[in-house]
Amino acid sequence: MDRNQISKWFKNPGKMANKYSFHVVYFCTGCGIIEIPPSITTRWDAERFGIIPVATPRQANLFLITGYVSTKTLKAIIRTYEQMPEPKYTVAFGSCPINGGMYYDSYNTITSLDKYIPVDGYIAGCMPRPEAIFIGVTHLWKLIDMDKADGYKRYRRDYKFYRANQEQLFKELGWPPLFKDASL
Amino acid sequence: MNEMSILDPVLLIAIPLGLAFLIPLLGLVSKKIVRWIPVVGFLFNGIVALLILPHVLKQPIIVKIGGFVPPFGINLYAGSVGMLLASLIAITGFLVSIYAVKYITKGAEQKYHILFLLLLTGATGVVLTGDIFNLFVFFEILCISSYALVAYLGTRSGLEASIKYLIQGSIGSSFLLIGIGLLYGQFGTLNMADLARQIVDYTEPSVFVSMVFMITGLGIEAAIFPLNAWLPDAHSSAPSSVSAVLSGIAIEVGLYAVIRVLFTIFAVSNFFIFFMVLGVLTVLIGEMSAFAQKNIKRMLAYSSIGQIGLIVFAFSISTQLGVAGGLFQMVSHTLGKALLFLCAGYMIFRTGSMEISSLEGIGKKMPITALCFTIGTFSIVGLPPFTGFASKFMIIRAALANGELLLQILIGLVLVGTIIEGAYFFKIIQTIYFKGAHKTDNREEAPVTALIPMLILVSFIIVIGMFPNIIDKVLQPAASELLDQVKYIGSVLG
Amino acid sequence: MKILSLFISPLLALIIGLLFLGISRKITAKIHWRCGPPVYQPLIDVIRSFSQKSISHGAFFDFGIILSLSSSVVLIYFLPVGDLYAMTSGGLIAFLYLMLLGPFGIALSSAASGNPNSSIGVSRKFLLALAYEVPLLLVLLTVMTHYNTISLVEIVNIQAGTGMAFSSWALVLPGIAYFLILPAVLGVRPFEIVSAPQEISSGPVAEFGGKHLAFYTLQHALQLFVGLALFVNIFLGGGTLFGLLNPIAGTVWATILGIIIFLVKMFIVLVIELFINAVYPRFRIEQAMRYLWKWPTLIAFVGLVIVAILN
Amino acid sequence: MSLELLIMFAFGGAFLTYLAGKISSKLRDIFALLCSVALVVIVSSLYKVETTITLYNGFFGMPLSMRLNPMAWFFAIAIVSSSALVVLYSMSYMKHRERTDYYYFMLLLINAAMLAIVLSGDLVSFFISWEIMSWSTFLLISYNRNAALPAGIKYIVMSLIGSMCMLVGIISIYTAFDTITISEIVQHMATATAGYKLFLLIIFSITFGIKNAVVPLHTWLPDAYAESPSPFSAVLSGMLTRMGIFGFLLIMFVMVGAENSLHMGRGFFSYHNILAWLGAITIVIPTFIAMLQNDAKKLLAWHGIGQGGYMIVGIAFGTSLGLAGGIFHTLNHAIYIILLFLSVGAIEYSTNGLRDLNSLGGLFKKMPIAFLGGLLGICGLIGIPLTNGFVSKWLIYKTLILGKAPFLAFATLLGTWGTILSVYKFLHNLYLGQLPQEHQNIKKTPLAMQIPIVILSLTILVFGILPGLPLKSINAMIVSFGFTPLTVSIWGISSETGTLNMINIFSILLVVVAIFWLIFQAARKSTAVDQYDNYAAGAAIPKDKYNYTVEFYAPFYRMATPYLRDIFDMLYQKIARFTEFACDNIRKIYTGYVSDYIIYIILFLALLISAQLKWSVF
Repeated sequence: MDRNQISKWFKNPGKMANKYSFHVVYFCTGCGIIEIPPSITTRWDAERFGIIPVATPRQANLFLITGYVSTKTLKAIIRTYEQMPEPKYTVAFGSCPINGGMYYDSYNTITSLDKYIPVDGYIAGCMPRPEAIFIGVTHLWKLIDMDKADGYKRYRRDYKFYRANQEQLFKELGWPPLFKDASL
Repeated sequence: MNEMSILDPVLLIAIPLGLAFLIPLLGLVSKKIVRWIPVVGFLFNGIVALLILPHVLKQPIIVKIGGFVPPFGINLYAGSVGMLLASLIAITGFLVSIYAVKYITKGAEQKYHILFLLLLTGATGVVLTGDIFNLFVFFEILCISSYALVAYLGTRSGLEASIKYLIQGSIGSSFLLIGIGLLYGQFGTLNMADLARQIVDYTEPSVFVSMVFMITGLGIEAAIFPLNAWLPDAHSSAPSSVSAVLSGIAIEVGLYAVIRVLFTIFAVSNFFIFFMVLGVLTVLIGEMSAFAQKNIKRMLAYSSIGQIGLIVFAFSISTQLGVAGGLFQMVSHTLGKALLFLCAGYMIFRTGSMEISSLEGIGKKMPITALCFTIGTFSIVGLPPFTGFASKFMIIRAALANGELLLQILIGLVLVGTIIEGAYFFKIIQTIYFKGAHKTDNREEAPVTALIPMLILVSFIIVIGMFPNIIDKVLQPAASELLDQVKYIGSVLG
Repeated sequence: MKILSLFISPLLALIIGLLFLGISRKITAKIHWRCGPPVYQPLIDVIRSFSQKSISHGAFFDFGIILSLSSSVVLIYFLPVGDLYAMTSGGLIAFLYLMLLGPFGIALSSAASGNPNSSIGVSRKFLLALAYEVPLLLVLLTVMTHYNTISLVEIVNIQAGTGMAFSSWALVLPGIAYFLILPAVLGVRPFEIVSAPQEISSGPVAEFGGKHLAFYTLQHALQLFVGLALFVNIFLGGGTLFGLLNPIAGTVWATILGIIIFLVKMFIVLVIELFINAVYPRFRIEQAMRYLWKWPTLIAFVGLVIVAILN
Repeated sequence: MSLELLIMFAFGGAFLTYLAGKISSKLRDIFALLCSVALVVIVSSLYKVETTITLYNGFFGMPLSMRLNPMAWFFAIAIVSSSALVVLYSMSYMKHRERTDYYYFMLLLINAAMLAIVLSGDLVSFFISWEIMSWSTFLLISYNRNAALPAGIKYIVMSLIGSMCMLVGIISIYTAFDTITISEIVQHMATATAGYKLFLLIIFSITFGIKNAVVPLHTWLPDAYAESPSPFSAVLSGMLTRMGIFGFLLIMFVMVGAENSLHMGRGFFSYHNILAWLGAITIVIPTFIAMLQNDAKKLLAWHGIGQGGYMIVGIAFGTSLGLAGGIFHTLNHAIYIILLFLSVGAIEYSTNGLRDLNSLGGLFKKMPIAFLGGLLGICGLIGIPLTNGFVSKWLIYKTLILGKAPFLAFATLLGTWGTILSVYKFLHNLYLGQLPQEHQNIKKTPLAMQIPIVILSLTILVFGILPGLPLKSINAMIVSFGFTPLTVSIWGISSETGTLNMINIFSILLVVVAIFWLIFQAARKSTAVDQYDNYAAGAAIPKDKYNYTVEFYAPFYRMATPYLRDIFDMLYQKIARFTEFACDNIRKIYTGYVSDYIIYIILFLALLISAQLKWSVF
């Protein structure tokens, strides 16, 4: 750690800790999940960056959506995202969450994830290699440093927009709105 | 002796007997009066008996009928035992006859009252007489009137029970008569004191045989196992007021006769171990049979067998304490069982069935009767602070006083019997109070004439149970009278 | 010393506990042929958790976890770390009971969250506790009976004279038994049944996030510290170097040296435990119970019988 | 205040309450409460008074007397105060039930009888009060009908067996020493042989063992506790069952005397050691059986048995430390088990009689006071430090460990760990977890039910933090038994072999909790969410189905259920069935045919005569 780092630590320990301790909820929606085990085990060892998988969204601060998102899974994704404590970051993995990828014309796959939840970063590719995850993570570090990884803030700000999109898709969501006083 | 003329024990026999024969005459005048005649008679008897009682504690009163001196004349021996039981009979008779005023409304009322009076006359006679043949006569009065009363309701079961009772009772009577005959043939006297004086060795076969005959004969009425088979039928088929008297008085009197014969006439000692075992057997068999009953009156009847067993056991200890305990148990059984039968009578009357299961919810319908019944069961089981406890306490004390192993084992078995008894009585209590509908709209309490005797019995049970010293004062002289043959002979024959 | 230790002990325990957590992650990684996180990673995790916004299922959800952490800190006061201890009241029995309060607080807190995964986790925690308490109680009773005292400090002091408990052959078997159940006491693999992330989503802590999670992590660190320190105290003679420290006894340096020796002993035990837990998969709860009730219990029981006969 | 007045007040109050109920139920409630509060006042005014009075000589000339000494006072105050709380609680709980007059009458009668037991100065009045207590308890156990009826019969039959044993014991004492006054018996006891003392100990132990539910004699308890009305279950478990402990103290340390009863037999096979081991078994097995229960009250009932074991172990071990522990545990147990039953009762009240652990849950938000009671109650039951149960258990453990009885200590400790499991299940399944929808709008706990719960909760804490308060009066008791007193201070025990300072632990825990609470508050504020915002792998949670209560310790059940059966209960059931069978067959002696009967008569006669003529038996 250089001096710069240490001063950053003292200035905003929460932000720094968030950077170096990504507790990840892997949302194993598609083929992308195949790339996750190598990344967290011996070969690439994500733990050296402080990245470890956790089991519940309550403990996580990074949400990794690995692959295409069907309508049915989207509901779970929204729920999981809403249950994560702030600050929280979303990274979509692979092409599918960006624009539907090879499922661009599927009747039950959504084409762009960020209509429903805010996405802080995309790791493009079909499939991206595990290395790409680490590149993505270092990018996310930079974004956090610059306060640009503000998905959760956008979600709070534009909650009505997201909720409207969600309800348009699902009609009945099964849980009450997360923010009651959100303005469009 | 002007004072004594009112307090003449003869009156105890004469008044009910006279009233019994007066009833048909009075019945011509008014039917209502008839019902009250036994009440009046036994009220008088009760007062007289209780007035005499303190006198006899110190010195027994010997009434020489016709002025003939015993052993030549017939005499009444109003000792403490006799008067204790006579007052008990009078009081119970009084209470039961109050009960019967409203209870006995169907059938030949007059005859009921006559027989009732006769039954208790016989009972009083048995406990007061000093003459063995006289005892037989009174005994027959008692038995015959009870055969008739058992059949009073005229139902099929009543008649059947009555016939059974009659057959066994007659066998008993004949045995008794044979025994008395044998004795008379041998010793030429019928006076008990005189007999007692002459019988030196009861092991002599002729004496022994007559004793056995007498015991068997009396034992049938006393309901000692295995001679008690008539009892469940008879007691359960009779009207409840009669059952109360049969259970409360008749078998007690029978037992008294057995004890009197054993203690006073034959003065046996090594016979008692046999009786002890018999008593315990009676307890166990009575209680165990009662346990399986579904008919409340049969259950009470079997419980009477158990109680008789306990009394037999107590007497057979044949110590001052044991005999006193036995007498006390007699008293508490009379009070308790009479109470139970009286209560059961109206419960059955209201529900129209003798099945225990039909008593469900009766605690709501007839709260006071049910409460009295509960107290009666507690007393019979021997729970403090009721009489049953005090008497049982005394018996256990007597059993443990000697330190004999046999007695200790037997008392253990008796207590097992008590536990069984507790189990079935408590089941009935649960049925009465805690089964059936939660709410009943109509309270159908027993009439006042029934409640009064019940409540009086309850108060006796509680008062004697809490202050057993009251009755202990009578029990101790009574026990010593039974045990002290020499004194008996001396006081009669001078 | 007592007043001082009131402040030092919990800090020391927290730091060492977190450090040990980090070290164990590092060593496990090394055994797995990985690089592993920096040793201060748990600290970062705690800070991150604190910085995050948590959710609360009511006052009781909060209270339970506070109680859990606080009672663990109180527990530290009872533990002699070298010469450093604040309380002796109640002795080892009170200590055993206070050890209960930590899991109990978490149990209350997590059950208040209304998550069945938490409930399952708690159920497993208590079952596991029952399973390892049987041998643990036997072991502790053996020690208490052997030294005829219920005071933890006295046990340590007696050992200070004789080296360590293992030098008394009667305590060898209990020591082995304790060592066998130590992973279960610490709640690490192969006894990681309680939190089992893959099965029941971290079990009791399924609903914990933010500061709740931070508190839980701290509590976990303290539990690790307590588990190791208890073993060191009871069987390895606490903060003494087998009776060799006597010359400088009484000075501050002796105390500091004692603490260091104590920590070194703890570290050695930890590393040995890590070799076990890094290579084993997780037991199922029945397997764990069967194992704990079989060999460790048997050994501990034999130990207790021996000690009971000797006395 | 004299003792006659006290006892007349107790019994008379019961009767008058019943009569008052005939006038108006409100009057009765107030009267019952006044009576029980007045009893508390009277008994507490008798603190440190030692008197003996003779009631009357009416019972066969035996003087029935009453005496007040530290032991009697200790139990008396516990009885009357628990009774007052329970009466207060009943005012709301029993409001809409049938036969409330009867209920109050029996409740007060039982309390009067218990009071009479502890105050009785001789064995006969002891027995009379004991029996009044037994049958009135039977009447109240049966109160709930249906399942309560067999429970009542079971209770009364076992109780009768016990009473009969005691009666035999009492009468044998009377026969041997010619006195029933306890103080005189004590003097005569010196002359008795060791065998006789052992006989007394055993025969009384059966009685008191049945009442205190020591393991082979415990089978009446679970049903009786579970089926009685909850406030009465509280009395039953809190004080009534512990009359057995009073009895054990009376026979072991007063009548036979400590120096005799603790040296009866040799080595392992000595009376007190076997009793202690029975106590240990009583702790372990019922506590584990409790884990299998799905009925809240039955679970508590099994714990009632188990906790009784601690008291037995404590007093049977017979050192002043253990004795103090056992007696103190009696008091503590009374406090927390009453609290727990009242807490369950509050749930029963609110949910119309539900106490099934599988169908409740999440009630802590709806019934905070009852939950508080439940929580502190189970903490006391486990013996979590700072609750009263800890101190007494600590005393017992310490006695056992320092008394070189590690295996007994192991049994007691193991019992505690079993306790944790089952009571946590109790708390979790009733109060924690998800609240079912049907209980979203349950009845509120009335004030009259909350007050006793709060008072008892506070008592648990106060006695846990300042155990010296009750220990002082316990000290007086054990001194009267001839033991050396403990060095008790207000906060605990100070002795040469390890001190216990609860206020120390309390203050440190308080400070630490305060610090962490501040830290907790200083960190980012958390969002309050409801129970439906819960992790369910991303799904919206299925209402009413998202709860883990059934088979809470499933793996353990699978392992242990075959071994955790109440074999004694089965044995007794078998005996009872056999007895019934025997009774049914004995009855058949009376065949109903006169010919048979006549044969009986003739046989009887023939047997007698031939036996005499042939062998001259008589």
